[in-house]
Amino acid sequence: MDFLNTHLLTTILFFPVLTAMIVWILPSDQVKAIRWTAFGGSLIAFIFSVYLWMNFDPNLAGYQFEEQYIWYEAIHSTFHVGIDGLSLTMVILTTLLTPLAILASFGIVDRVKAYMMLFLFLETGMLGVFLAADLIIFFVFWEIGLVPMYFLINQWGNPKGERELWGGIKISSRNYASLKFMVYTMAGSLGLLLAIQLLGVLFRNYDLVYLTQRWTSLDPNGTLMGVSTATVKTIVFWAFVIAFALKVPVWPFHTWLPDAHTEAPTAGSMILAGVLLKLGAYGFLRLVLPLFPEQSAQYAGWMAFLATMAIVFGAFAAYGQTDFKKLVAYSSVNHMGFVLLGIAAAATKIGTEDATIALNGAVLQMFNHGLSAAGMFFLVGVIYERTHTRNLEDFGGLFPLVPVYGGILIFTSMASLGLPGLNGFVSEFLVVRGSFPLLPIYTSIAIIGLFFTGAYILKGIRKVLHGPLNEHWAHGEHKLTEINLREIIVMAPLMALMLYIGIWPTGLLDVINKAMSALF
Amino acid sequence: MIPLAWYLYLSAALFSIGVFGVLARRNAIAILLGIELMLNAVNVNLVAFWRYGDPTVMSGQVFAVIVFAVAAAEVAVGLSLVYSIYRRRRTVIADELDLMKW
Amino acid sequence: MEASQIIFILSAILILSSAVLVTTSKNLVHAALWLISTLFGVAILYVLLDAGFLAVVQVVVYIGAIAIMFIFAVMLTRRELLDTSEQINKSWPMAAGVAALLMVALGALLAKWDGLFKLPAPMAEGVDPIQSLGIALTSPDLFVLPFEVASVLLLAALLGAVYVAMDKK
Amino acid sequence: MSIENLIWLIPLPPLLAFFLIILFTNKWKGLSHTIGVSAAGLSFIGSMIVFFSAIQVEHFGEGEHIFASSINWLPTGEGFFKIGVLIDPFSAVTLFFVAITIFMIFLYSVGYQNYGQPKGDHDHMGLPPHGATIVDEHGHSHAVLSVEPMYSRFFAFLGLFAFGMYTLVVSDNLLTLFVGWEIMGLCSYLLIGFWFAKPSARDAAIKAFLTTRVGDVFMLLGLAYLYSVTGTLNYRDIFYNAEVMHHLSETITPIFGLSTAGLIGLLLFIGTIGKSAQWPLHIWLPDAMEGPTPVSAMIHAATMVSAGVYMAIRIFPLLTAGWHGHELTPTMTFVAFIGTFTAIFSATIALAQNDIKKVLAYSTISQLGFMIAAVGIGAYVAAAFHLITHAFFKALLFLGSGSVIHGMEHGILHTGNHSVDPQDMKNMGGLRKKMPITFWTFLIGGLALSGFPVVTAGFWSKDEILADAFGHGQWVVFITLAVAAFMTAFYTMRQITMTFLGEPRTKEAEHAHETTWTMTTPLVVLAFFAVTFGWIGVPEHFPGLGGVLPNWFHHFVSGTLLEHPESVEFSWIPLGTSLFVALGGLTLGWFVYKDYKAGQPDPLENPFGKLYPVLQNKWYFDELYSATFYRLADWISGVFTPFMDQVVIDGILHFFARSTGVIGNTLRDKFDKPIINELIGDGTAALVQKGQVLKYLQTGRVQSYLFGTVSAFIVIAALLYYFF
Repeated sequence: MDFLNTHLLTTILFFPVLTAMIVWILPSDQVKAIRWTAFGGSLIAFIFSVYLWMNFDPNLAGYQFEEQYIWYEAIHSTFHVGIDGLSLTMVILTTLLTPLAILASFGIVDRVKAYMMLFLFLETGMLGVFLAADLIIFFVFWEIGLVPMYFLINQWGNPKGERELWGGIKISSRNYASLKFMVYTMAGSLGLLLAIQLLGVLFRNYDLVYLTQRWTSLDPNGTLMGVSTATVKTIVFWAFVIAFALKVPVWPFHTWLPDAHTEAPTAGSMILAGVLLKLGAYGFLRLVLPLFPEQSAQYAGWMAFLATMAIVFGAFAAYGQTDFKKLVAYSSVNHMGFVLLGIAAAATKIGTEDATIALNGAVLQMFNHGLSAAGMFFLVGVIYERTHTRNLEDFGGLFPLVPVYGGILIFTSMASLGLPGLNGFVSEFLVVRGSFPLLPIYTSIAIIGLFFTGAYILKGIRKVLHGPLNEHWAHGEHKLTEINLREIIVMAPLMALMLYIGIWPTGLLDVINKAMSALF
Repeated sequence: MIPLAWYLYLSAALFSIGVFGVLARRNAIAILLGIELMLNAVNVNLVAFWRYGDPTVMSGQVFAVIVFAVAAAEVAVGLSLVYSIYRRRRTVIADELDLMKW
Repeated sequence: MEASQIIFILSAILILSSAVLVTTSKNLVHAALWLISTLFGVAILYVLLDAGFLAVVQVVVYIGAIAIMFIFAVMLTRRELLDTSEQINKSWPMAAGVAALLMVALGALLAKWDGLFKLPAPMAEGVDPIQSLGIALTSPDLFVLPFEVASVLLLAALLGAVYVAMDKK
Repeated sequence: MSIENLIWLIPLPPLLAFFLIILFTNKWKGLSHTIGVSAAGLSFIGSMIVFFSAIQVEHFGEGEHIFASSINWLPTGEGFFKIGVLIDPFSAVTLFFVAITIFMIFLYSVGYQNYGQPKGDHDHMGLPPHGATIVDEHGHSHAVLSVEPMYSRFFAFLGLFAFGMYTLVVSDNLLTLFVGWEIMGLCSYLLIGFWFAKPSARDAAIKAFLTTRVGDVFMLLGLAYLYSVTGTLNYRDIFYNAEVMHHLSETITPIFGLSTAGLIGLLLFIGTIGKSAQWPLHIWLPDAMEGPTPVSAMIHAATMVSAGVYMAIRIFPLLTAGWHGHELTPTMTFVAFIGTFTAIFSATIALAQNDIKKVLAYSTISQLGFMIAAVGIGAYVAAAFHLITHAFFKALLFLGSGSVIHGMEHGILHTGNHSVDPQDMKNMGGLRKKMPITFWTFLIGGLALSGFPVVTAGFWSKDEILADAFGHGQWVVFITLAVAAFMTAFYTMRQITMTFLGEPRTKEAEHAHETTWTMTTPLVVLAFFAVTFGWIGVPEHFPGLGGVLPNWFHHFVSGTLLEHPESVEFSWIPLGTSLFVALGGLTLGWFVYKDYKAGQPDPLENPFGKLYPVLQNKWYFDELYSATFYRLADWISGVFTPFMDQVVIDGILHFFARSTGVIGNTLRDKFDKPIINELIGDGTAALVQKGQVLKYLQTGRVQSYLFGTVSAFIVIAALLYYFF
């Protein structure tokens, strides 16, 4: 136990890799053993993070459970990991969703071993970003998370579908989607890496706490390498913002998202929406706001504009889809817009009560969207697995055939819609409450998006569950089967959390609130 | 009293003979015999240095013991490889086992 | 000439002549038997060096097990028990040259070292080398890890040997 | 147990019932309704205890004389957002009627959903039951009503609904009110779309949810605004706090020059417009009649839509901030206009409807308009009074109409002619003999709705609104409402006459049948309140009766706020007006429709001329919205956004991809191939030749490699030794 207490973060961080190694030595044809090992390993990582949650003291400011090891002395980078209320929330989300996603992918039969190993590496990559307290480590894990996702989409994605590009070139859509995802993110990473290097070169150190202190206390009228500090800061600020905005994704950088989601396997979409999108928002909270308070305040209006566009157009686009999965994918754009709106609003006046409320809302919205988006993608996957179609026009009136599935779908949809009593409402309210006094116009426009959130959610339910029964699914070989026990087990913890956070968000919010108060 | 030099020269000679055996014999088993000679030469060296250095520090002897273990392992695997090759190719002549040439 | 020096010279002659025969005798069974003789000579050296335990191990493990295994292997891989074909390859002069060169080089190297004619220190009173060896091999501060690794190596070799030599139909 | 703890518990039994039924007892119909009804009963008992404790407290509502308790909920920086329960006079009386009506709905639903009847022959989940065939001991087969296939689910939804309503009533702040508000929104969606396989029901459900959501998003904005200005959403901390209210009404916002209070009030009031189906967001309520007939209809008449008015009364201080009893503030003018216009507007539509439930639906909108208008002219006690009396008699009317429809369905099953619409009043007539209990209770409800003088509750409450309008000098409101009240009396009588009086116009009506006790008991109970509840609010100066009974309601409810409104001076003009419109409307209605025969055109068609189809088509509002808002939304989502994403953004992206490809290909074709390859050549041929020779070093023999190794070792060691 002593070892565990002193090395808890690295244990959580590398447990998935260890599990992946065990999976690696299992024979490829022992599919069952591979699945259960991967599931068990990620579950143990979750148990560790629950233990972390229990031992975490929200009242302390700054990092806890810190570990620091010599890593890359030549450039003064150390392997420094630590956790505060913000990263704790995200770590819990990641370690919770990964076992569920693995359980959700028990239906995968093709190259199970490679699939599971990629998944576990993905978990480590994501956890690393949340735990890193050193910029180089942050960047390394940021990129590590990218690779498995690329292969998951590219190899296990929807095998059907072709996409015609310019000049009649045709490529399979999963290739297109994965490449788009990769290129988009790499484009952002480029600026991110350069910006990180600039900081590192300036201060001969990559430690986040140290850097924040030094960087923010620079003389604003001085010069850096012959250029005025303010200009340098602005450039670095935008490098960070674009990298994270691509990942969130913020309008107009969002077009990779629907493609990637539609082509990814179900569990891939769950993780993509549930955790990967949070990396961008986390970057804003962890790096952009603390490092660039003045620039953030200066450009908050632009960020809020983009966020509002994401909310409004995300909602409209979702409403216009006929593909169930694309509808849910666009809903992510819409929901993540609220996260960015909260962040932008908070940036205008960091440290005020309104800003703290907006940030609380934004972080909680990140967590909530993780739950509901993962749930929605899974449910889309459940029905896709049975019908092999995602076209909303092909469904209709399925509720009598699958009452349990229908109930779960309505429940999850309502959480996504932001029904009071379920989790989405609390965070959306906090964002709106925090943002309104700071950015009244943008908040008011964003509210219109909230209305259309309702519209597209109901459209989904209407087309799938309600209306006259499509007889095609009622009889014979196409007969739609009810959601099975394993799938219910995937949904059960998500639904329980949605309800719990909706009714009693105090516990989680308390941690977030204290972290936000301490951080800003 | 025997000076250290005797042991060292003896072991050098034994080692060289072993090298010759390894390089010159055609039979794979004989090559392994040569290796055994070399290993023994090393062991003599180790033990001699132990005795003529500080006999309270047991590293020399421990090394020798480990060389025993390595020798045993090497012989076991080596001979089984030889046997396995023999079963397939009906030969143990090293020169004939040249599938890996250009 | 002390008695120990005489014993040393006798055993050195035994070792070297048997070793030469190991590398040259046409009959492999003979070569293996000559190996035993070499090993026996080395065991005598161990006694002279006050390493009794190693001497015993040399006899028991090397002669009793390894050398016997060679004889088995030789017999398993012979089409006729008396193979009269050439046992030394054509490029043996070059091999001999290299071996001689190596001997010269080692000799030259040794000749330049000052500690060459050092005499052994007397064994400390009340210290049992066998006991010390045992402690050294099992103490966590000393060599228990290499010792355990060696045992794993032996196990792996055992499995590997069985696997490689197994007749897979 | 203290009263405060009891209040916390009131909303819980229905919620528990919801989860129990959904998760466990879904298969057992009897068990499910037992759980549902007893949960409603428990909440009912709790509410009654709270209500009667409240009315025994002297000066209830003033200062600390309330029941309140709260806990921390959302951490907000340094502090906490608290949620809690509060019973003040207004919520006490609301709790009273809510508890009774909800309990009655639960009981009524047992009968309405045909508990105890056999399973239908062709019934499917998601469609109304079609009836079953049974064979009696003589070998005759009968068509009888069949039980609802989703019977248990219905009670679960009702439970959740009750939870939402109770939460809304007992909460002490606008946020939990909003929670209850939205949960009811969900339930109305689920209940209107209960028979989701019918496209009309499905679309009506979505329409209801989205239309009310228009109001809700503005309300949410108002909540955020109010919360950020005052730092709290607690009723007592804002509305019962003169300092806060003063601050709110003194600060001016840039929008239309409204005060902060006025603007927030307006935003919140838009929520009311949505929820209480006021013009222009009224369109969802008539469609909501697609739900299981009486129950969801009555929810949308008696309880849920009341929530909008409930909130309008709650935020009364905001709406009237800066008002000193004379000139209406801009916000109040807006509220009064919406209410008054809605009252008359939907009354005109109700004149021309033939569906028994649609008439009631429009009358509901109209009556809610009365209440909103009362709030708008500053008479919130009158609004609260009408809210409660209306809840009782409108619940009664809806349940009565459900009973009528049930009776008609019985007749349809008897004749087997399924083309007859059981809800169309043209097919009815003469039902008073077939369904006496339903008739008498419906008559009481109808008279209460029309404001039949003195005996019915509706008279007293409507009279109070008219008196207030008159007393405050709001002539436009007064006259418009009087005309609306006249129409109300007229169409109510039209409905009663067409349904119950005269002779049966179809065979089905002849074979209609009185319904079971679970349905008629609620009718009787509600009829009792529809009469007696008015007697607790008789104005003090009313000729003859005034002062005999104290005006208890006014006294009690005016304790809700800091300033106690004075009762208006008595005047004969409003009293005379209300007597005239009620009696005149009723009489005219009876005369016009008493001789209505099957197959005739409606007697109003001729005098109204071209206006009649306009009324029948609800002034074409649905069509107007389809042509504007829906099409705009469809265009943005279906044309504009895809264009934006796929053509503009992806276009830029593909342009970059293409350019990269072009640059790469150009470099290869124009530089690599002609220049590098030609000038420098492959450079590999020589390497290949040397490799051909050198490859013989690779003998494949172990010993030659070893030989090389040892030789190299010796040479390197020697070199190292001698040179370094």
